[in-house]
This record gives sequence, C-alpha cells and structure tokens, in this order.
Amino acid sequence: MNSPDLSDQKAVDLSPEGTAKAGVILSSLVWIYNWSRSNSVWPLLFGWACCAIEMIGTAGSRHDIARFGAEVFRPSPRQSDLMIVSGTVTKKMAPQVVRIYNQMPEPKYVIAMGACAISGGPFKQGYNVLKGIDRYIPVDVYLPGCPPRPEALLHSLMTLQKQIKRQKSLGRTITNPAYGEGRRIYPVPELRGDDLFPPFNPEVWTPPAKNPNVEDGCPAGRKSV
Amino acid sequence: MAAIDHKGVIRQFPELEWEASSGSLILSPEKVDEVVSWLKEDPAYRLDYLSCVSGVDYLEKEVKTRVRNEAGKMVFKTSLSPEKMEVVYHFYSMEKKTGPFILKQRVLSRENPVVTSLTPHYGGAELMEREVYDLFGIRFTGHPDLRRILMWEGFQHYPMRKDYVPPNDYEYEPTPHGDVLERARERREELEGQSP
Amino acid sequence: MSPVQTMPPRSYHIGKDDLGADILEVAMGPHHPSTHGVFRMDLKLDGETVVDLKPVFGYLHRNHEKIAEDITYPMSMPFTDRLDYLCGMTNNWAYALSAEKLIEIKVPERAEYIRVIVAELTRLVNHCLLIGFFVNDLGALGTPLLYALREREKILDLFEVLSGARMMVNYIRFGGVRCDPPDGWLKECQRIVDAFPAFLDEYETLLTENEIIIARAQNVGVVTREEAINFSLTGPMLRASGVNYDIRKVDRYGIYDRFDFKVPIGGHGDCYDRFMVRMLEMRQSVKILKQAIRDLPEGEIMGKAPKIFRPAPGEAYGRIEAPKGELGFYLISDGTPIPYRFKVRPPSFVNLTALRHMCLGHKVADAVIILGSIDIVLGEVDR
Amino acid sequence: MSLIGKGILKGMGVTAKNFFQSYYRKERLPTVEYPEEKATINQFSRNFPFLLYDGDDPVDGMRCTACTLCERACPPQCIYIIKDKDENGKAILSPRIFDIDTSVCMSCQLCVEVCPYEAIRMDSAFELSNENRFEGLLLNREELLKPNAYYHEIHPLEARETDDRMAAKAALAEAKKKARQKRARLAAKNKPPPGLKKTPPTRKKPPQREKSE
Repeated sequence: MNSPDLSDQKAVDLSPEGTAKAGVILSSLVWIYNWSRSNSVWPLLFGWACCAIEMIGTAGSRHDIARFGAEVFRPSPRQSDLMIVSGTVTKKMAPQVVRIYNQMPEPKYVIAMGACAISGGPFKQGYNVLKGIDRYIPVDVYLPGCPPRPEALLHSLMTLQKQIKRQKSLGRTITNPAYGEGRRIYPVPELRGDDLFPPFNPEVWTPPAKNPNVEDGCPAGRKSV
Repeated sequence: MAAIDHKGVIRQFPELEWEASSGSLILSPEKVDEVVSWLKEDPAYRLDYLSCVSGVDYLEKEVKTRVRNEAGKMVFKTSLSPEKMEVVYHFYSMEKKTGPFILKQRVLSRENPVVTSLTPHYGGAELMEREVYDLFGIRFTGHPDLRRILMWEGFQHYPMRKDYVPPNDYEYEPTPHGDVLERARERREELEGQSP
Repeated sequence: MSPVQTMPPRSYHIGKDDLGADILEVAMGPHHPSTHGVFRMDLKLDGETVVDLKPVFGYLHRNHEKIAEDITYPMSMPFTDRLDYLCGMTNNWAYALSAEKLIEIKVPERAEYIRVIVAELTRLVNHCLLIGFFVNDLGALGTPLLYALREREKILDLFEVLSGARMMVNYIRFGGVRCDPPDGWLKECQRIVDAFPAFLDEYETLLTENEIIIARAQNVGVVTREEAINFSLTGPMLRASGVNYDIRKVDRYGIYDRFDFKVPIGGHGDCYDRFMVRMLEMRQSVKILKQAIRDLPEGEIMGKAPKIFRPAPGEAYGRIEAPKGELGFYLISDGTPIPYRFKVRPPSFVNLTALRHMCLGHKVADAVIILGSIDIVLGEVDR
Repeated sequence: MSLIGKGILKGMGVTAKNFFQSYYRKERLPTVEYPEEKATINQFSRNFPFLLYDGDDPVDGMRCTACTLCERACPPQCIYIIKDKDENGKAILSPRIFDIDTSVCMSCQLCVEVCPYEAIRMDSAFELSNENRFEGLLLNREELLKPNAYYHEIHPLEARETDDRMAAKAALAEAKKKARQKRARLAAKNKPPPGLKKTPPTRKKPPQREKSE
C-alpha cells in the first residue's frame, strides 16, 4: 500500500524569494489548485449518532456550510472527499466505516467529530464501543465536544482547509485518477468472538508512550460492581 | 392512572405467587400461556398492551435481613439468595386505561434459562424478547425468530449478565482510574510482550 | 436463493412472474441516507415489491444500560440525554420521574411547570424536524427540512440559555430542575411560542395539500387499531391508528391534568395520518405552552432531595409521553447508590416491531417512507 | 376533486415568499456568518471545564484543593488529579496534576455542581479542533487555569453570583474567626476549667455574642 505524498506539511512560500525558488508559474498553480480544492470539499452524507444532528444543523440556513463550499453532501463514498465521523463508532460498525473509507477516492480526509469518534467518549467503557476511529483509519482533524456546536464543525472545516492549502504536492494527486493505485486502502477489521481483530491498525495508529502524569494507584475512581 | 388489583387473578389461579415487595405476579414458565391469555381476555383485566420486557440477572449472594429473634430483639440474619434470572413484563390496559400490572417469569438457573415467549399473544414482544435473549441469554420457547439483535452473530457471551467481563481493549488511557487503570496496565504489558 | 419465508402475522403469496425472476436480497444500510442513521433493513424483493424484511440493529449499541449499572443514579442523567438525542429534555424527565418513584420526592410547583414547558418545546423540535426528514425521504430534498431546522435553532437557543447546551441539556434533576430560567427567558419563550403557529400555517400550506405527498403517503403502511395495540405501538404511531391513548392524559404525570389540550387521532393508520397527527400535535403543544407560560408560579425549583441518592431496595417503572411514544425507565435498587438494574423502554425500538408488517406488499420506495414515518432515532433504538 | 396541482402550486408560493422575503426580513435569513460574525453562543453556553484562580499567579491563587470530588462525580471519568506534596512528603491542599481529557469529556457540568470551592467552571470556548490527538486534547493544569477576569468575561451573570457567594462565605468565615478569637480572649480572662474549653460552639452563637457585647 503506497500512500500518495499528502502528508507534506511544508507551506508553499508565496513571498518573492519563495516563488523565485519554486518557479512562479508552478507555485501559483499549486496555490490555485489547493485553493479550489479546499473550497469544494464534499462531505459524505452519513450520520452515526448525536453529532450527526449537529452536522445537519450546520447544513441548515443558520450556519450554512455552503459558505465554505461543503454543502454538497454526497450519499455515495465514491463521490465524496471528506468523511465526518459524526458519532460513536461501535465495534459492530467499525468494519463498515473502514470499508466506506476504502471506497472514497483520493485525496480523502477524515474529521473525527465529537468525543465518541475520537476516543469512545463517554461510552468508552462499554463493551461494544470502539475507542476512537483513528485506530483503523487516519484522522486529519480532531474536533472535541459532546456534541460540538455547529460553529465548531465549521472551525474544524477551516482547520482542514488550512491543512489542504499547505499541501505542496501537485503532480501525484492530479495524475492519479480517483481509483488509481495511490488510493489508501486499509484492511477491514474482523469481528472475532467478543472483540475486533486486529485491535488497531499499526499502519495508522500505535499506542503512544505511557502518559508520564499517570501514577499507579490513583486514589479516586470507580471499581466495577 | 388506576392501579390494577391482583386479587382476581389470584382467585382464578390460587397456586400463583404474589410478590408484595415489588407488586408483581411470579409465574413459572409452564403457566404463562394460560395465565396471560386469561389476563388478556378477562373483562376485569383486559391487559391488551404489553409495555416493557426486561431481563434481570441475580447472582448468588448473601442477604442480610433484620428479623426479630425469640427474645424480641431485632438482629441481622444472613441468608443465601439463590442465583436466578427473571423476565419482567409490564402490562397496561389501553381499553380500561389502567395499569401497570407486573408479571415476572422466574427461572432458578443461570446456566440454561428457558422461559415461554409471549409473542403469540403480543406481537410487540418480538423485538424486546430478542433483546433479552441477546443480552442475557434467556431463551424463549415459542419465539418465531430468536436471534442476536444488538450484538453480532458469533458474539460469545451475554453482555448484560452481572458476571460478564468485557474484552480488554484499553491500549491507551490518558486519564485512567480504578479498574480501568489496572486493566490498561495489563493490556500494555500484554502488547509489549507481543512486540519483539 | 432461499425461498420466501412467509411468517405471521400477514403472508403474501407471490406468484411466479412471467419472466421467472428470482427473489432479490438487498441490504439497505447501515450506510444509507434514508435509514436515519446506522440502521439496516435486509429486504427481499420480488421485482420492486417487498416480500420480506428483517431489521438489523446494533450498529449504535453504546451499552448505556451496562454503564448505568456501574455509576450512581445522578451520574446517569447526562447519559439519558444521548438516548434520543433530539429530545434530551423528555429523556431527562422520564428518568427523573422513575427515580422520584424510588425515593418519594415532592417536586415543587414551579419546577413542574418548567418541566412541562421544556418538554413541549422538545416535542415541537422533534416533530417539526421529523416531518422535515419524512418529506425528505419522499423526495422533497432540502426545503422543508431547512425550514424545520430554522425553527429548531430558535428553540435550541432557548435551551442553551436555560441549560447551557443545545442538545445534551442535562437540565432536569431528581426533585426539580437544575436552575431557574434567567431574566427575559420567559419573554423570549413567549415570543417564540406566539410566532410558532404562523410557521405551522406556512408548513401546512407547503406540505399537507401537496398531491405528491398525498399520493405517496396515503394508504401506505397501514396499521389497524387492533394491530397497533398488539404491536405495542405508542405515541403518534398508535394515535394515527385511531387509539385514543396519550400518557399525558392517561397517567396525568407531572401536572398535565391542569392543561386544556386535545389528543389528535388519526382514522386510517397510514403514513399520511402519522404525518398529520404530528402536525396537529404541534398545535396542541403550542396550546399547552401558552397555558404553562401564563400560569408559571414563583417559588422553589428544587424539592427536598437527599444529598446522596440511596433508595431502599425495590423497583420502579416510570413512563412519560415522549415525542416518539412511551419512554419508560425500569429501575431496580438493591439499597446502594448504584442501580442494580437500569432498563430503558425506548419507544422507537418497540415501534419498529411493526416495520415488517407495514412494509410487506409495498414497493421498496415505500419502505423508505414507512421507516421515515415511524420516527426512529438510533441512539434510542440501540442504546 | 379539485384542481390537480393546486397543492403543489400553493407550496411553491410558500417557497417563493421565503425567497423574496429573505432579502429584507431578518427572520427569513437567519444566517450567522460565523468566522466574520460573532458565533451564536451566549453567556450561559458551556463546553469544557476550566479551573479558576484568584490574583495574578495561577498556581498560588488556585482555588482547587484537590479534594477529588469532581473526579468521583465525573460520569466518563475524564478528570485525573494527583495531590501535591510538600518537602516532607506530606499532602497539601492543591493538585500537582490536574488533567482533563477533552476527547472524553461529555460537557455535563456535574463537576461544576459538586465543587464546594467554586474552583471549576465551564468554558464556552469551542474553537478547539486540532490536528493533534494526544498533545492537543489532553489539557493539563497550566492550560486549564484561567483568571477570574476571564470568567467574568464569558459568564458575567454567573461570575457575579459566584463572587457574591464567595464574599458571603468569606465574611462568615471571618466573623467566625473573630468570634473564636474573642472567645479565646474571654476564656483567657475568665480562666474557666479546662474541661469547658473543648465544648464546640454551636453555629448560631458567634453573631449573638457579638451583638450582646
């Protein structure tokens, strides 16, 4: 699985010196390309849980996500650029989410909206709740809140737009057709027994180092009954 | 809403037990069909609407009750309450606008609990009983389509039972407490053992 | 291909068609724009006719009940917001009502009135949004839903001033409500309630006489009176089938016996009736709201609740008329501050029992609107 | 049967009315142009908790005493507190570590309700979207501590009430302290037998005594 060069975070320098270095025509082409792409992010029309209602609210006339060029909610993953994971992903649902992600064309982005999508949130101690969708698919923007208000979703969209504008690569995403070899496809987890297998995809997520703050024997906290 | 008097049903079926503490009628699974169809048709009851079906799991445990001993003093007496499973039905009558009437099917086995389904009498019991089967493992005889409903096929245990231990998936916990802390540590050791 | 299963309560005999076509199995969902979330219908189709349907649940099973059996009674309150995430206030109230049955707490008058106000506002939010979704399923993409969202935002602003949050309000407490409405809230509420009938008139002009809605929704998904009772349907679903049963009238919980309102009843039990019953219920809610705002007394907002909620061993079942139907909480206490059993009786889950029965014999496009007319919210169906 | 299509035409009339009126009536065009315009939050909005401090120094003026009441009351268990220790290893009344995991927090406000020291409050900041899962969303003590002035800025009404309540509490404590001192002085003067000294004063006594003297 070779992923396209999307992770290059270096900003395009538009100052005279920068453009001289990159070539004026090429760098302005990159800029125009990124500008138009960031202003036509089409999200996937799919709601998981509570946050989906706020997502629909964002599409309503009060907050009007159309001002950001993202009002075209596509029901088909093959026509959308952005997956807003708006709600709790359960273990039963996780294989389907990865499958939908695999069907999306490149370049594709993921916003984990709300506590549940990031880490399982308030329901993380449930036996059927996945502790964060980033265990199986790469997430670009994390949006905390339970649920985040519509303006927060707009803010996360702006964060994503900034991220898109920073991208330097031009060639690969243009030359690669949507269903080309550069499409990121991740293995779909399986439901085995009581749990998902594998527990996470090491390609996109590894458990971070132990939180240095955490000490053994924290005094408070509930014990299961 | 007017409560329902239970004396009539006890008069009709004198062998039934009435649990006063919860105000419910205790049924053994064999009697269910007869009693429920009577309750549904009897003009004094007309329980035509089944509101809620819930499963309850009781582990074997010691209970302390205050009793008066021979000397007349109040003392604590420990007794062993047996393990049991219950399916609790809440009935109302839409016709007479009365209720609730609580009916409990009790089985004294957690290994292989079998009760009688009410689906032939009340179509609304279908999904609720399937849920009880899925989460508690109580099997309903006479149910047309008894499958897992909330969990996937192939799930091995019954998660709402009191002794169910969920799979350990605490790979990383920034703010762990109590049990979670312990389980997260176990999980971390397990993962570190796996990686070379 | 497996043979067609004809199961009670109603069976359809499918004659072999001229082309000898097979039965087609289609899994609709969990990612489908018109299943209102992560719900799946496994359909068996003969041509376009539904010959069997199996609902598949559990894609949003968040273990609310298991978590609630690990934490104390007051800590479960914010979780109830997330059951039916359109109607946080009524969920709070149903849970508080059941807990108040476990420990007798007298709720002060003012708190009761505030509860009625917020519950009826919730009903307005739910019904007008649901009708938006329903006609969206019919093909009216956007417009009615956008109007509904516009009105919803006004009511959510009220909730935000009152409780701090738009959806997950966590506002009602055992024995009362968390805080008093701030100055000017009632006035604003009055303004919005007064302006609401004008919106309803407009909404009705837009929708109720529309020939497409009439053609698509009438005589589709019919449930008769007896079937509705047998399937344990509640709420607008039940009343559309002609059963006069509203828990606000029957149980008279809270202070609903003080208000003058009517219960809209449908005559045919089809999708159009369910849609109209909700339309009419909104008008009744406005009526209740006007009376409640007028009569709201001064006084305390919290009753004498114990500091640590530790009920004596026992059980309680409390239910209210939530916008979707009967929402009940069945609590068993074993004398500790943690509930031994915490069971939710969700209205939309039970209402889904009738889905198969309603869809059999209809076209697959009708299955979509029948599901839309049931008014499900997956947070509540799967918990 | 009336004219077919009448209902549709009527509906189109409604949409046309909405369209044309959106040019001159505010309630027909409720759009809030968020990044340019102010967001629709009000002073009662809540999102995530923060810690309050008085004075200028965040750590010295911290109101939190690490009593862990909020930690216990938090339904999703997203608060993590470790008490501070002085040089001798004795626990002192302030937290050394106070973490809130905003990726778990459910904004339920139960921590605010249980806090007896008015130390934790709900923030209304919502522009928190982040590209960084662990560093960006786990808030530590320093990130959580905000001055009282900030509280007054975001929740003016609530902050005023809190300040009044705290002032009343402080006044009461001050009065009690004074009364205790006075009592001690009186006791020193009268030299009562040592047994009487230990009787705890009832709650209502101090102000009465002040009055009588």
